[in-house]
Amino acid sequence: MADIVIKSVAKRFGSHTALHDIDLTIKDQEFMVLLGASGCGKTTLLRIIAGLETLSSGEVSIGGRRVDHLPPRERGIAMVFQNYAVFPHMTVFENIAFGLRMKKVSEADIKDKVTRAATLMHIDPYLERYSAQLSGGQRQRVAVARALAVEPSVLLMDEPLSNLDALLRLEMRAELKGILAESKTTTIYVTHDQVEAMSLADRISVMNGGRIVQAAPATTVYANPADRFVGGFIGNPPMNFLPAKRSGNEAEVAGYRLAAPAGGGSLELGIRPEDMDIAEDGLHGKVRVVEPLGPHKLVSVDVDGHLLRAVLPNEADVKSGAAVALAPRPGTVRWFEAESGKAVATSGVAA
Amino acid sequence: MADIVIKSVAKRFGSHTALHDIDLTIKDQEFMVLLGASGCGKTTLLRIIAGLETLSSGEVSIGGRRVDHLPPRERGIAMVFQNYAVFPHMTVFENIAFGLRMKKVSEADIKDKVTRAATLMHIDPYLERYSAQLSGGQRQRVAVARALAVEPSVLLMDEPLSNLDALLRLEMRAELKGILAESKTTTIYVTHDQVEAMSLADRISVMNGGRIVQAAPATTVYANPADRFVGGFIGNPPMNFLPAKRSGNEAEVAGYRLAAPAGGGSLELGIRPEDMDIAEDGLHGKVRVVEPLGPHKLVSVDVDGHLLRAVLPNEADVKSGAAVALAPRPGTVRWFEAESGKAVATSGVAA
Amino acid sequence: MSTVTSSAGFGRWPLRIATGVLILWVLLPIYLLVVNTLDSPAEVTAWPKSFFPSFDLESLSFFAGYAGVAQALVNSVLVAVLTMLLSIGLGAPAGYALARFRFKGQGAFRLLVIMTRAFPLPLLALPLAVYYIRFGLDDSALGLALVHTTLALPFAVLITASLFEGIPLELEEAAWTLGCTRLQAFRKIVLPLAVPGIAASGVFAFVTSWNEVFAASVLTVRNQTLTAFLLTSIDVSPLPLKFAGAFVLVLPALIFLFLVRKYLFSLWGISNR
Amino acid sequence: DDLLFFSSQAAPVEEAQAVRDDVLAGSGLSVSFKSQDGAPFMTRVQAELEAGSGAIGLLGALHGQFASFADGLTPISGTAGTDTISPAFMDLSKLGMGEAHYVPWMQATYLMAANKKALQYLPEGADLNALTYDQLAAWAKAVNEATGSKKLGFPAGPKGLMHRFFEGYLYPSYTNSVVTKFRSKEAEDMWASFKTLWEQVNPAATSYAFMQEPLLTGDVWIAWDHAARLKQAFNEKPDDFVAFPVPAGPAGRGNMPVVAGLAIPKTSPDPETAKKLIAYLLTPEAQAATLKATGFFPVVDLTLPDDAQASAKAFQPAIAAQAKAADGVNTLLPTGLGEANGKFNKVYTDTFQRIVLAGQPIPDVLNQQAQALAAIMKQSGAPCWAPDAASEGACPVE
Amino acid sequence: MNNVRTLPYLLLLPATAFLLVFFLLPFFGVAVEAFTGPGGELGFANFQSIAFDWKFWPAITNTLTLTALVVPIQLALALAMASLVMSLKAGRDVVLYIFTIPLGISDLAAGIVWLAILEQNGFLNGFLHALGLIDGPQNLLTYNNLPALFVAVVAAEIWRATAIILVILVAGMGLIPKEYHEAAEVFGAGRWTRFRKITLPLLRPSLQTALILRVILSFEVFAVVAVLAGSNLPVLMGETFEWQFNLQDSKGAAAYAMIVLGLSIAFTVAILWLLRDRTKGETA
Ligand SMILES: Nc1ncnc2c1ncn2[C@@H]1O[C@H](COP(=O)(O)OP(=O)(O)OP(=O)(O)O)[C@@H](O)[C@H]1O
Ligand SMILES: Nc1ncnc2c1ncn2[C@@H]1O[C@H](COP(=O)(O)OP(=O)(O)OP(=O)(O)O)[C@@H](O)[C@H]1O
Ligand SMILES: [Mg+2]
Ligand SMILES: [Mg+2]
Repeated sequence: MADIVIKSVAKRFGSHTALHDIDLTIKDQEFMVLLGASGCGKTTLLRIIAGLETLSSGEVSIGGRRVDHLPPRERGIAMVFQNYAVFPHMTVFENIAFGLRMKKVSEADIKDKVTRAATLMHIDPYLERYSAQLSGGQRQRVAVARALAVEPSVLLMDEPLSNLDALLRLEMRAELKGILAESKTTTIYVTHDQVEAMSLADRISVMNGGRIVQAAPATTVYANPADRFVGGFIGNPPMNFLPAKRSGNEAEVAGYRLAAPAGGGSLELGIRPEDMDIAEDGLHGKVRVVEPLGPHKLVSVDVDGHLLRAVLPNEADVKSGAAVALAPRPGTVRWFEAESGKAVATSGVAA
Repeated sequence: MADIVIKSVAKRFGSHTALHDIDLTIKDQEFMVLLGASGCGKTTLLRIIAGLETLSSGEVSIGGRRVDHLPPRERGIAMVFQNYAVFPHMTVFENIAFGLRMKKVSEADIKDKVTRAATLMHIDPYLERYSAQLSGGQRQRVAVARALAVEPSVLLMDEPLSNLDALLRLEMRAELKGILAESKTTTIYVTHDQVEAMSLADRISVMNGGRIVQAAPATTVYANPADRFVGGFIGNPPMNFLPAKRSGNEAEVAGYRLAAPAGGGSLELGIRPEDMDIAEDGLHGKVRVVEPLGPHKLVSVDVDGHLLRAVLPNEADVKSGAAVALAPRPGTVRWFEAESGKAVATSGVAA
Repeated sequence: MSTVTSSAGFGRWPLRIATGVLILWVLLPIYLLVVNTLDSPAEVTAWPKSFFPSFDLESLSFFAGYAGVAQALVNSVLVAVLTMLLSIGLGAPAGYALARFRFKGQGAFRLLVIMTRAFPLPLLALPLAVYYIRFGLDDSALGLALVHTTLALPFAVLITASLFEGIPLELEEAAWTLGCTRLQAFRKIVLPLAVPGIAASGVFAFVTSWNEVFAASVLTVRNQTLTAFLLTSIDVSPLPLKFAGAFVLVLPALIFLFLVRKYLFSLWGISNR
Repeated sequence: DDLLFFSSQAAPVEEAQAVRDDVLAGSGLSVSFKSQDGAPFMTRVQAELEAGSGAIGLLGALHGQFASFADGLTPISGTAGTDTISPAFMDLSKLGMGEAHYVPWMQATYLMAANKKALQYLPEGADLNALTYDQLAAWAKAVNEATGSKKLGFPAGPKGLMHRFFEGYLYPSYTNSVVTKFRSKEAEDMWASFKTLWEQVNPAATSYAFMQEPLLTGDVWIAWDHAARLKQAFNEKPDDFVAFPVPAGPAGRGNMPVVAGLAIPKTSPDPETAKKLIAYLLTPEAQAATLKATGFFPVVDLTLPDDAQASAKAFQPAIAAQAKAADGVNTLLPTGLGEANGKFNKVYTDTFQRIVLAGQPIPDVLNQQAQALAAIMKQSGAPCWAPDAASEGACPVE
Repeated sequence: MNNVRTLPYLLLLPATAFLLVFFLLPFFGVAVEAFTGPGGELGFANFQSIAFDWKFWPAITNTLTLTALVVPIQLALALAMASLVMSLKAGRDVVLYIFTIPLGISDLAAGIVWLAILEQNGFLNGFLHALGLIDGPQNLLTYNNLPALFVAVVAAEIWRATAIILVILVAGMGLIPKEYHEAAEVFGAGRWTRFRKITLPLLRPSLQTALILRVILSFEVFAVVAVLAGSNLPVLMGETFEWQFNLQDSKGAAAYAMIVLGLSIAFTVAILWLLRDRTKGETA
């Protein structure tokens, strides 16, 4: 059992508050991905869980045991540091073996486990090298291998694959997911790669300015963002937001009428770029830029002075400067309160 | 004029050869993206251009002038280091101002330019902080701002946005592209993010094992990879490869017949995951895994014992374990020599 | 940044006790020196000794009135500061070369440095004094500082070399790409980061010069340093004056140490990424 | 420039200051007095002589120190004021050459001092002014038994003058010789009895430089040392201590006066002023002031001034008794040894350390050290000096 | 880069030129003298003559013994002090200052201070007396109590000269990025293990320097020994002085100096080898 319970944790650096009152529970064996803008406090949160940073207030428990006064080594965790922290005076082998030696694993087992972790991370050819002789991505993989090798009950990873090429990343990601599921490790994984987040996460926690704004399964976060921030943050390109004029059960957006939730206050419409098709009627606008995205193209449209981005098939017939109408696919429209930015519940799907 | 000409450059680290005989020309004001697997020599190449690493052999010229014996400062370059190298004893402001001070820019101009670069990188609130008080992504942005501020004629960037979240990255990328075009900077940009590569690059150079395998515009690299490696490396998920049996002008792949280039030797078929549709006839196989990818789903199909990945719309009706047939869209099939991996010219489009 | 919380509850006390014990170990002898200095001559030789000074200033005031003490103090400071500047100025570049380059002759240079420090200086005093008299360097602060620099330079070279090794090359490289010459990068990046090491070698140079007796008493006659002035004769002086003299000598050095103490700490933990 | 008067004497800070304030101030000359301890002093002088030019105008040093750079000194016979100096001293100042090379400046001798508390333990029949070494031993033993600690002291530390004790006091007292009878039967007996005596010596003696300190602290109650190195005890606690003549051995009461002199190095920038200063320093007023400042006695006849220091008053009778003792064996400072002076001293201290401290067998040590001594004498070619009978050529070691 | 080959030499030039003039030149004269016998013949006559002296071997063994006793203790103590200082949060510059105070004290003065403590009626005896442990002054520093003399010298040396190592180590520790400690901590290393596996190896350059300098200085130990142990503990440097100034035999002194030098170099080479950098592979 290695569930992690974080209760009203706050962290201040002098006058700057990096974490506000965080409440978060990560279930045993769960794979939790932490997403958030640069500087929002992800690393700080990991470091607090690891015991590398003192809490300003709050509690942290792992496996039902209060740990906020335990040193890192007694918390049963391993961590991949954002900046690797590969020991420069040890070979790759010794780096990976480090945690195992601390656990007094037998020499034979160490050899075994190190080789396995290194092979998994494709760094087995470099076992005798020192960190200074490795490329950035190779160093990063050493850091991951070192954390995997100890088979911790809780694994904290801070952007562990950020310096790897897409192909390798895809592979590593799959292997990580497999091995961590197998070893029943509770994982917190910081990434800025949303595809990675989606494909790895049991749940995603989205952080914003030192707060957790949504913690839910990937599809929920994607399809039903809890607020504008999440919608705007997740998805690449992000969700589009357009101001709506409400009138009863309907709302009008740039001259286009849609069904809308009842209630007061002004609304904003949220629509993902890939949820629109070219149609006769829809959100009318003028195409500004067309960018190739490999399999698709990204079209930026000026709708009533607001930027609307759509991902369209390569075949779609759009030209810079031309007029276009984009119709949301059914069920893909989300509504947000204009003031608070909070999502408004639609058609039974709660945020 | 700041074109960069690299002539048969090689670099050996002891017995390990990091770069083999690189030939590459980057045109004045071109935005060249360097792509390649982790450890393939990207950083090494940048460092050689910057003058931080001695050549084992070859020549480097910038703006028509041999520079391989010039110290870095006389090459008119600026560089963003893969691991930032933000000066720990200077504030963010001083870090960004550093290059300007070296150029004896007036104090007023420095303030101006630093503020502009910092604002561009969204780190203007942190100008008085020291590196130790910044998050990883913030540090990275300081490194970028520092390089931008000097307005170099050649800018070398080693994964400059790797630690930023998608949203910020998107924004930074656009701003970078704009500002670099405006200032007519010749840029070499290392990234492992292919979307970034595609959207930024005038041309992409793909490296593999210390060699440059293809240097061409993004669409060419994507659509007509020079060899299997490029096809497999670029695209996420990558191009699928399936062995083909040639018979005259046709080839048979897992029972499916397609037109094929004439000639001897065995062939392999290459097809991008997003270039297939579910159809009656096509590559027949059994669905193994279906993974959600936000707007799409990634379907892994077992075709005759080979893995075939397809990106299908979320609505597509595929279930794990079911049989499926995937038909390549017209004109999307590429052919490769099975032995050498080299692309075979098809329908007039040369690699 | 803060480290482990656990030490707050548990590990803190042993730490404090250890600090206390070590402080006592260092300060007690100094305190006793002060007691002896501030005791009257009779009390210095009394049995059993009191552990508290009687604040008798007789011995101290002797030095205050001792002809030439002030001038000697000035000379000492001058020589020590010159020594410090010379040894850092000559030593830091050499230390940098040792730390950053692999080149032929490195071993030979290291050997030369070690030899300089390992060779008993008093034997060189005679030949040096002969040169000095011939070349007019005799009896000058600079001349003495040059000799003291031979003592301090090895420290400066080796200490700075070992610290430069700990400063990531990459920071320098970044500076180069931003338009620095090697010298500028050294001055603006390496030097500030190596301040503790530079300070350490400065401290050594200063106290080495400050405390050096032999060369000082041979190479200066009129412009003697405080140490040469007091220390050569101190061990043949009466006990109370011995203590007071030792104290008079120690005091300026302690003030100097106090002034430079904060430079001995690196203010920024270097992190690579 | 003022005249630089460079001296190995009056090195203790207080003495140097007193020389400046009380002696030199009256000269009317502009003099800068610098005192420097032995090793740097010698090095400095040698350097100036070797370089052929220098800053030092006038030298003040011990006879033995002048001996090691006699070549560098200006012959000085006929300097004003020397006529009042005892011919024995003037003879010494020739440094084995035909002409005087320095002017005797001040003299001193070694004597005994005791804490008055020790007097009650004097063995019966012992006269403090005519002690023998056996009585000294008995006395020290009695003190030891009474107080439980060894309270006899000698300056046997690295900076102490212990070698003079052997050269000027112990050997003459037992063998009536310094060099020739170095390994005689008498010498063996002497060492044996000294070894016994040493059992009463405070074991810290091997660190003592100046006996005035252990006397003042009470670590030592009975001590032998140079007068100048005893005086502080008397000045500080005049009522606690008595001074008395050195003991006598079977051959008499050895006694070695010490002389310090003034010399003008050949490199002196201003020999004329130096000569004037010498003349001044030999005046009775200057000599009296010097006594007060340094504890060294004048080389000219003089009655003690009334304001003389307590130590001077205490020492004078003891010194006089010592000098005029019926059984006195007057011993000269080693002469003619030149640079071998130090090695000569080392023979005696080594012998002492080996026999007494390290407990090595007396005859073996004496044999070995005698060879060393003979080699030194042969190398320097120094003829015998009192109390050894004059020799043709190098003084022989029997 | 074109000047990379010459640059190191340029950097070394001032220091080398300086040492050439102010050390090597006079040194050369002394070295020649060491190997020139009394009659002007080349050879080892001077070494024979000093080796013949009965204090020669004691001087060597005493010097080596003192070094062997003092340096390891100092190293351990300095490491402990440095770690302590680094782990302090408040007031660490004050504590560091206090720890470095002995640095400002010359060896002779240090000897005097310790003599005042250890001598017969010194503070230690006074303290023991005040506690009622002894009746009167006990003499500790006597020629017939060699172990006590050693202990006294070792204590004084440790007190006096640990700060030298400390300051070098503190400066070195300041350069170790804290993330390595954090990583080690996360992977289960306790304080001691972190110290052994992270601090020590990363401190290697500073340790090397501190050790070399300290060993060399320890071979030159003299004044403290002279004050505390008088003539009972001959040491190499003391004998060098003795021969040069008291015995007026500069050839013998030169020979002693060459021995000090030889020992220093031998130990330096050994330390360099023991603490060599193993992480630098074959780089360009
Ligand atoms: N000093 C060195 N000694 C030996 N090999 C080295 C050294 N520096 C780099 N290498 C090797 O050279 C190859 C190229 O390294 P480089 O840093 O250029 O890779 P990269 O393409 O930047 O990789 P990444 O994307 O992981 O940063 C790597 O395999 C690396 O292990
Ligand atoms: N020592 C410090 N002093 C002051 N502010 C700090 C300190 N350390 C971190 N911060 C601030 O706290 C905030 C959170 O930092 P943290 O490193 O947790 O961000 P992050 O979410 O990991 O960002 P990134 O994705 O860029 O790594 C940042 O705004 C950062 O500037
Ligand atoms: Mg972070
Ligand atoms: Mg790289």
